[in-house]
Amino acid sequence: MELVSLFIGLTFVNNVVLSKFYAVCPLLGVSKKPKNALNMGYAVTFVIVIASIVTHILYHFVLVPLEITYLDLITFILVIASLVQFVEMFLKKTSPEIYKSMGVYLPLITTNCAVLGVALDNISANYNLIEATVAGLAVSVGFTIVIYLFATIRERLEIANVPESFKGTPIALITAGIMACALAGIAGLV
Amino acid sequence: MNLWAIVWLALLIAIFIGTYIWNKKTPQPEGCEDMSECSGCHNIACTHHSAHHEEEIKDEY
Amino acid sequence: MKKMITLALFLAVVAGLSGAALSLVYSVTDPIIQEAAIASEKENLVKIYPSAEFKLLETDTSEFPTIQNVYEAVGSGYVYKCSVVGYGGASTPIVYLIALDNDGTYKGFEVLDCSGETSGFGSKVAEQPFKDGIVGKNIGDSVDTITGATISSAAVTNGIEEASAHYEQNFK
Amino acid sequence: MNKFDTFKKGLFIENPIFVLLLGLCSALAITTSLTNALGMGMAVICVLIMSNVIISLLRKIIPNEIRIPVFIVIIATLVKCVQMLMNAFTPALYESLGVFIPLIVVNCIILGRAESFASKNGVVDSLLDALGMGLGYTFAVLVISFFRELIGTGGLSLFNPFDASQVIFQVQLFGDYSVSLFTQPAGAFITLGCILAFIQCLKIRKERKAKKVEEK
Repeated sequence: MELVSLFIGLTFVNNVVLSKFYAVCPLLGVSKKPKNALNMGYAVTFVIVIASIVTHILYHFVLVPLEITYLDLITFILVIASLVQFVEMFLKKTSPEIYKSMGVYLPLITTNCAVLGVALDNISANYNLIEATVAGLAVSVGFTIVIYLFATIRERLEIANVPESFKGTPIALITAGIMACALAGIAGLV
Repeated sequence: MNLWAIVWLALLIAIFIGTYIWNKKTPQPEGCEDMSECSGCHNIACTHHSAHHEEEIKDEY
Repeated sequence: MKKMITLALFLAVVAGLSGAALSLVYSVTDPIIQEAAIASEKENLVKIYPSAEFKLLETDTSEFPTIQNVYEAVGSGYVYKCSVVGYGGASTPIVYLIALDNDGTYKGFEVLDCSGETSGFGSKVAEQPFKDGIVGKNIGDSVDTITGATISSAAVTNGIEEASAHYEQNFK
Repeated sequence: MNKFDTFKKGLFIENPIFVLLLGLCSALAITTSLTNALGMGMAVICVLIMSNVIISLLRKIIPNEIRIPVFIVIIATLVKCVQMLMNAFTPALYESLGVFIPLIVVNCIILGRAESFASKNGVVDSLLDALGMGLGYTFAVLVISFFRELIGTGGLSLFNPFDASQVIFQVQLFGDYSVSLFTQPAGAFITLGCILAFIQCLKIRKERKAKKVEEK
């Protein structure tokens, strides 16, 4: 039961983008068309779930026994970066059409704060392996939902008559702020 | 000075550089060259960033 | 082939340098961080082991969610800092220290924060009668709950059981 | 490009947050109070200067293909060192910044400056560029947290990042009219949005004036 509350907690209540600010750069930079945003969501989901499993295992079975836990940051960033490179190479080789839709966003994920943020949070909240995977999944589902909604809103913003100086990023930030207000409303859920 | 630290780091960096080069070597599938949609952001690490294109052209000549 | 050798060589140099830098800074800063971590808990730990010197252990407690950190009183025993969800809900957990001695008894029990509990009932976990029901017992014995505050005291006893399970697993 | 130009560029013309829109994740998250902003700014400046200097020193030695991986390793090492030092010497600040110190690694500013500037220029230029960018980041973060703290809590307070007890200045203006939304995440988005809009408005007005001058 508390896995479900963990899932709801991370997907909606403290959503990774709107209340922990983990992945604001991709939110503003890339989400113009909803279909692309969804593809990016899948790519990020795939990488975050694998990354949170691998980082959890490495931390508890390599870093703690060898007492080199001060290498946690560099291990995580290298694992995530090599995972991204591997997934991109794997997609290039096996399925070009998935690469065509998702491939654009894979290199972006290396500098995506959400992936590293989740890995570090799993360790600091000392989840066990199942909770870490559920947390990874919850964060990425939350990320995908927010980025998809954001893309649909931004599509309409293009045709709305926004004041001259608010065009582009400022209005996107204001919309994200209003979305964050809406999300803060359900803070007491968990 | 923990020796394991250096061994573990060397292993990790080797894996990362290995996959990085391996990924650079695999050619793009045919219909995917024009990743034009991602032009706006200044994220240097993203291999679609302009910095990487010049470098590719330099490598070829 | 020559390219591979230069890459491998360069890689070894980078790994060596960054590993050396990191372990150097770690060896400089770790004692200070340990000292600071202990200092914040020191005045409570001293109540249980007045004369002991304490160390914050870095052990894998992901199987035991209530254990926050584990202190070792060098030579005499181990002190677990646990945080359990009592009657007051998850936002105000009950935080307490439970000390397990090397000779297999509960050496001490200090409640650090039970502000979330209803005063007069849940807050009884911090009073002397409940504490006497714990200190001196052998590890693993059942601790009886307080009438009228079963949720809070059951949560505390559950945390104590997890601490003793961790103790048996790692330090027995 | 004389030396002062590279320094000045980082501050205003190419301000990392307001113009290049880099490193927004940390900028929005830690700007709840001036002390956090100052502390984070100092951390970013330290990492940026060290990484730019080291990378520009090594730029001729690093083989070209593995440029980015080596940069990531260098920056991760530096950030972990800074994190450990902060944890040891400025514990209060370390607690309040929390997970966002390790996240400096993925902060696009550092890798961006390393790749686009430090790997192509000399040590002194890179140092100046790092200083300019770092100060630009700190300036931007301080501005955001100034507004957020003023509107959010109705007062301004700055503590010495090195020991939290020592108050540099504390002023309470309109305590009971504060809009607490601005200390919450939603306020961060809105504040940054308005600041960017203000800058864009200035730019548009300048262009319009320039166009008018051409017509005359």
